[in-house]
Amino acid sequence: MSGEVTAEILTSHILDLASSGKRLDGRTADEYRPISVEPGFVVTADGSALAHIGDTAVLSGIKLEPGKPFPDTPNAGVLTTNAELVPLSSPMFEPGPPQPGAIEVSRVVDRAIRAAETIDLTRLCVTPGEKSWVCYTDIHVLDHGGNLIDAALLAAVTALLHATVPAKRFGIAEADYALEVGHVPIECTFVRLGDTIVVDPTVDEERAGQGRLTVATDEAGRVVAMQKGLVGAFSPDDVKDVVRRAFRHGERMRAIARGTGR
Amino acid sequence: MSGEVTAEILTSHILDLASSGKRLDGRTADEYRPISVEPGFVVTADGSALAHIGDTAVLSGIKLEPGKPFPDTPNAGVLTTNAELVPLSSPMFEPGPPQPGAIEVSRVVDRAIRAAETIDLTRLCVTPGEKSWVCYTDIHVLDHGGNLIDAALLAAVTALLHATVPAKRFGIAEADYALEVGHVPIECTFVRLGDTIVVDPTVDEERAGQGRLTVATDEAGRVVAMQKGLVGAFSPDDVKDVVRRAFRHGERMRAIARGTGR
Amino acid sequence: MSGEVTAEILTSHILDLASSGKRLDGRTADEYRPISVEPGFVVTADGSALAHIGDTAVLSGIKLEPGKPFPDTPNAGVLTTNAELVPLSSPMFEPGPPQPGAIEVSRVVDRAIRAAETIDLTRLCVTPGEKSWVCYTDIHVLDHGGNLIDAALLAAVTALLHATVPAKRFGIAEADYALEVGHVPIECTFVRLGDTIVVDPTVDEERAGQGRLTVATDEAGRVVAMQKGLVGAFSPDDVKDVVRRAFRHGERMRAIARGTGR
Amino acid sequence: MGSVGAKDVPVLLTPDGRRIDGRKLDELRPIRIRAGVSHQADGSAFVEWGANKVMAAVYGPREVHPRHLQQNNKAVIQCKYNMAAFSVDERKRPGLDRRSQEISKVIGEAFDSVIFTEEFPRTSIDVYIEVLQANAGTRCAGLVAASVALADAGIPMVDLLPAVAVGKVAGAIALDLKKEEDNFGEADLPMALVPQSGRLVLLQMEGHMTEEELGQALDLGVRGCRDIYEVMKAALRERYAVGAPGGAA
Amino acid sequence: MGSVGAKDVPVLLTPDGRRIDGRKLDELRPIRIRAGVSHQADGSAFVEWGANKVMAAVYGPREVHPRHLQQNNKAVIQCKYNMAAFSVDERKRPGLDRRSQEISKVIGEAFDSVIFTEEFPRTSIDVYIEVLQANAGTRCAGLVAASVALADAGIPMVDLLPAVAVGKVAGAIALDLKKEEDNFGEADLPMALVPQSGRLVLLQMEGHMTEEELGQALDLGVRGCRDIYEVMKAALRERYAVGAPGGAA
Amino acid sequence: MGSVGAKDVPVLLTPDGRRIDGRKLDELRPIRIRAGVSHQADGSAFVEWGANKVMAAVYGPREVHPRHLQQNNKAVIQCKYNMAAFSVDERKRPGLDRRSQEISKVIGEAFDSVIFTEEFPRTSIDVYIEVLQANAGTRCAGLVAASVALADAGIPMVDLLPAVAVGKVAGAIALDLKKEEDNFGEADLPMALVPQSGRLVLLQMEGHMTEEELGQALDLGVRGCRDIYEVMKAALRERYAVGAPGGAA
Repeated sequence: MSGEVTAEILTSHILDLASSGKRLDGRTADEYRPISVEPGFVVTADGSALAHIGDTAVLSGIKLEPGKPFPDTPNAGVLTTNAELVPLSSPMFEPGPPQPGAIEVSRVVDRAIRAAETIDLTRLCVTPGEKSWVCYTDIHVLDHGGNLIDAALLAAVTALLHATVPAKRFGIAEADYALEVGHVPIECTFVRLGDTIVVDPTVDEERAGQGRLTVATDEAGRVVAMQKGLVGAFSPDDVKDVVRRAFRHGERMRAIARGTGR
Repeated sequence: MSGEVTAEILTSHILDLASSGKRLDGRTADEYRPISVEPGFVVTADGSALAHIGDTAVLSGIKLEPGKPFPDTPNAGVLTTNAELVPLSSPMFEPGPPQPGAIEVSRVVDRAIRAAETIDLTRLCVTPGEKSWVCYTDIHVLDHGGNLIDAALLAAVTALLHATVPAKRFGIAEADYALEVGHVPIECTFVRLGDTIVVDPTVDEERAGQGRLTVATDEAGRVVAMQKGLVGAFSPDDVKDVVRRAFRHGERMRAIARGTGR
Repeated sequence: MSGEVTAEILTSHILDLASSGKRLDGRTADEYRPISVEPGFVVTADGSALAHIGDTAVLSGIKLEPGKPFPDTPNAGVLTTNAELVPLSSPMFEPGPPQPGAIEVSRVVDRAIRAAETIDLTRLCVTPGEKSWVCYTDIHVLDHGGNLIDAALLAAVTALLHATVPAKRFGIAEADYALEVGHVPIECTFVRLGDTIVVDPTVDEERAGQGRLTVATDEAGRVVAMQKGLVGAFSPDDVKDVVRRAFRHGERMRAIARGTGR
Repeated sequence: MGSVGAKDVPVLLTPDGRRIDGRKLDELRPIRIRAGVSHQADGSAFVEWGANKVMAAVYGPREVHPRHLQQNNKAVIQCKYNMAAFSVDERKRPGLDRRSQEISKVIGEAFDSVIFTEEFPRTSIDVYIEVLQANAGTRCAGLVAASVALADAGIPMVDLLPAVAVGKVAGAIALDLKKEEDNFGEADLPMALVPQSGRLVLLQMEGHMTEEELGQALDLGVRGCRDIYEVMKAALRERYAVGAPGGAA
Repeated sequence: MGSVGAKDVPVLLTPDGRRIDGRKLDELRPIRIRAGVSHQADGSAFVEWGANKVMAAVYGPREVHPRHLQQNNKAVIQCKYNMAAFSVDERKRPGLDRRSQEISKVIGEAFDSVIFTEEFPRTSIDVYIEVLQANAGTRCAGLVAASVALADAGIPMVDLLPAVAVGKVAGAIALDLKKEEDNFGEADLPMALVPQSGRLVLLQMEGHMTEEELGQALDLGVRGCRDIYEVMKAALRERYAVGAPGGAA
Repeated sequence: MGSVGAKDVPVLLTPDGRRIDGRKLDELRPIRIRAGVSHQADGSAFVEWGANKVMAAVYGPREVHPRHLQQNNKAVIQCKYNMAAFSVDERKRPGLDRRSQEISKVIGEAFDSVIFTEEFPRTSIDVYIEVLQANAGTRCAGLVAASVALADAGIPMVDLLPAVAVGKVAGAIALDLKKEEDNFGEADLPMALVPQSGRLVLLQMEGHMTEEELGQALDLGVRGCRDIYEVMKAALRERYAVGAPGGAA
């Protein structure tokens, strides 16, 4: 109960600050918190990365296993994305089957990876109609300080960029080899705070926000996924503005994922 | 709470009326509400029908897919009946896995269809022990104004009567063909209101009722299923009386299902 | 609420008694309640036994079915243990999926059977990599008067000792034959009541207890499983003492399982 | 009922009207009931009926769980019918299947029709039935066991609820089918009777019967129920004579 | 979107700018809305939109279930989007899949953005959407049906919520894709508009578009929403004129 | 333990008593503990122990959810041990399996034995353990991480809970098995010690040992726990010296 009151006071404080272009942690509206990735964090995975965006920490692990292609795509491998918003990572998450929030994260990440054609699924086919690689991208949230989607995709693409196909272990080829990765999508998330739209929201900003908008872009200059979430609204002009900003941030974060920038 | 009081008053009013041979909506004890069926309501199904009995609306869709016969019946196809009492259709239904009420509807409908030998399962066999048709009868309640079982079976048999086996689509034959249908079972449901037993109960009558009894008959003059439900009791003579009435109503409703009566 | 008060009074009474070496039902600290087994209780099972330890009654049934060996053990059959703590057996159990208590019972029983090599899994192989027997040990609690683990394993090993492999029924051999059984493990459970450690606790003693310890032994003189449970602690010397006692009780109970003692 | 493509139908009825186990058409299988077999439950019973073994236990009136099912003007009857994995020829996966849920519903409604639930508002009366060995007729055996368990628990009821199934076997109406008769028979009609009023509180049917056969079946079933009623009363008399619980099964 | 290894891509756009069903790029499929079709719900609507058939019903404000979701300062909006097993070509297993759960979430959030929830603290407004026949664009059809159902239920809102998907087909931005266009197209962008403010409360995108195409798509979608808005208002006018509920579907 | 039909058993012990990774029989794998790694939890810790990586977080005392688990005279300890899908060689399907549920139970009971739960009636203390990379001994690593996290959260306890597994490898009793030793060894005996009292609050065993070996194993495990206790205390000292949370993992 008193928690609700505190939250309301904090919300109006955040909105007040935003109306004069400020944020609680001193950032500008278009500034990310510090970003870092640590590939190879988990050696039991075929690829992995721990991504930090400010207080938010997300671990992604890739596993490749031989399986059966879907009947309607006999020449393609299978891509599966799953996000676990485990209760360890936030007081808001509960034990049990995946909540809508976790499902949303996994589906938005999955759409970006598919639309950017990050993995050429036909290259995951071993024997058409018979055997193909199933590529599992698991996302494990460790610390939820806000903006899970961006951190989740950043961890996932970094893990994919460093992943190995365990072809030798499964007796499918003479040697393991690096997973081939195409376009790298990056998701950038924004929330509206009154008339201001800020990037990379904290948990408190997400709670105070009047709508959340995520835009995924790739290096081919394409928007590959979008998702409006939470209570609130954006005008078409807001959306166009946000897309512009997403391209710019995306470029920098892609360099971080590739280990060529920070 | 006040809802409970209202319900109690309504119940005693319904029982009072019944004691002088009357019903809330002016029907006699042995009168159905208006009945209609609309076959082919859903084109994505291999057969479908929307049945109305008064305010009650139930949609049934048939899907036929190739599958494997059960090991102990290698020469037979598989029949599966499933009823969804979705919360859209009544304030009493909750989201989540099927409740006992939904399971009862699907099982009572299923038993009538099986016992009447509506579908000759051996005709659904493609290759003995290897491949057979699985016939899914899905029942989707849209508006629960009482007497779901009768409407559900009426929708289901009408859908079966208009169903096509998609043999061409699945590469099993040169052309699709009409599903062969044998005896058509009809279920008639009654509730006891004091000393009166009324047919085709509304939701309020079901709530006021002192026992519900469903009797399925086919055109071969057989009783093919019965189900007593809810709190209450029937004497053997009540049952015999109800069976007689069920045969009479069944004949008329069967003509409606076949499109030869109303 | 008043139930809690009663429980607290009973707990301190049990602890008081224990401090002077006594128990509510007059037993000594190292004394079991009367033990009996009834093999062949269920004829639909391939082996079965009803075990009583005092008020506690546990029924175990064995079922053997042909199945597929695990890919990593192509020459071995499969052993599965499942305990159902059905709500019929205790006011503490609730309907629904297995609770942690039921899972613990099945896993502790399973570990003892595996470690004692009661069933030589390679003898359950029919065709390497293709077909093997799956041996299901189901444990069904009928009356929970305390000390479920000991009664569950006693019922399970007695059922296994009397089990038949239904090779003829499944067309795998000309005749059914007795299941081969190796070492017979026995579990003995203790609870701490202050400075005293008593064997074979009742429900009230389990509730009053300050830690529960189960030790499984086999006739080869080996400890094959241990499990500390509930709130409380044991010193290493306590453990060593309990192990000694478990060997002694185990010998007697094994004779009961084999039908050579009581 | 009439399994599809079955090859070897056994002879279910001899020319002189004897059934596969030698019974006459209107003859019950042997039935044995023990009340008060559980030390934990408020009431319990164990029934051996032909080759069926069924245990029932009753808890309550007690707090309703989950809470939102609580009713302000009556006790709720919560019934769970469950089969042990090893109770049937082919192992049954543990957990509630659709058949068990339907049976739980109709048995619960049968008891709700005879228990004076209005005496215990805001409480739950929980009825658990465990089928340990099954050979056709388990829902009736479970209902009989549960009815005795409810009486053993001292729950006030209009009357005990004897139950039995009547079937159609090789064209004849027969009482209390056993497994082979059920598998290869033409109809199965389980019912539960309130002896005091002569009314049925459980009635189901699958298979097919003419209107006339159905009338016959109802009358035969009512007679069967009245015989079982006597066995139930005897079991309770024995229970009250003994006093202490007798031990599960 | 772009199914992998698909063999026969149909011609989605003729040289003179006509689509597979003869429509122009900025043309909606036929849409028909009936409000007040359910006798049980507090508000309801049935939408036929191209070959989609979708029904929506609203219950509430009413007690929150499960209770722990209750909020002290506002109503909670609980939305369930569900597809009937037979609504799609390959039978869909009943039960909530991940796609349905995501759609339920974003539609619920869209309505939460326009309903005056603070007027009904501690209650739930339950929005149910059933897709009975699907042919691309079901989430928009469902949202439109639910919006009309909410108005039919008398729930106070900022405005109705028209919705439509814009896509990219054979390189061109096109309004309101049908199934073949969706399967073989390059992008799909569903949106829901608050006509009063001109803002979007639902917006998703999958596939790929350039920044410029996206701008075009947004503008086209907003125009489409405004057309649908008129159909929605007409349906409500008709509903108020008629008075009594019209019968499901 | 002793996987059936395994072909290539590696040499687990050299003639001069060295193990597969060069350790002596009574030697621990390297262990590193960091406290206060989460910004969200009330207490947290990250443990790298050999090739294990485990994170633990503690929330509470807070409201009990689900409510019916609330106890009037004490806090309830709710522990969830979970393995990430990618933490093991063959991908683990997300969700609680039976092994995880058993481990959660025994770890929760271990903490319930040392936390002063009576100080926080009607609350829940929630302990979450996530195994990110597994290499035998994860339940002990998780318990150690959770114990440090509880201290970091300021939960009053009798003492920290060091934990370690002792095993039997090639006939010898060995401390702190790694994966190959666990897979091909003869026994595994995890335990958790209350250093202050010298008593064990977690103790499990699978495999086989003689009575004498078991005694040896207990003594070796207790010594190992005391070494780990020092590492745990050092991690907490470092945590208090630093003050601010250090960032996850």
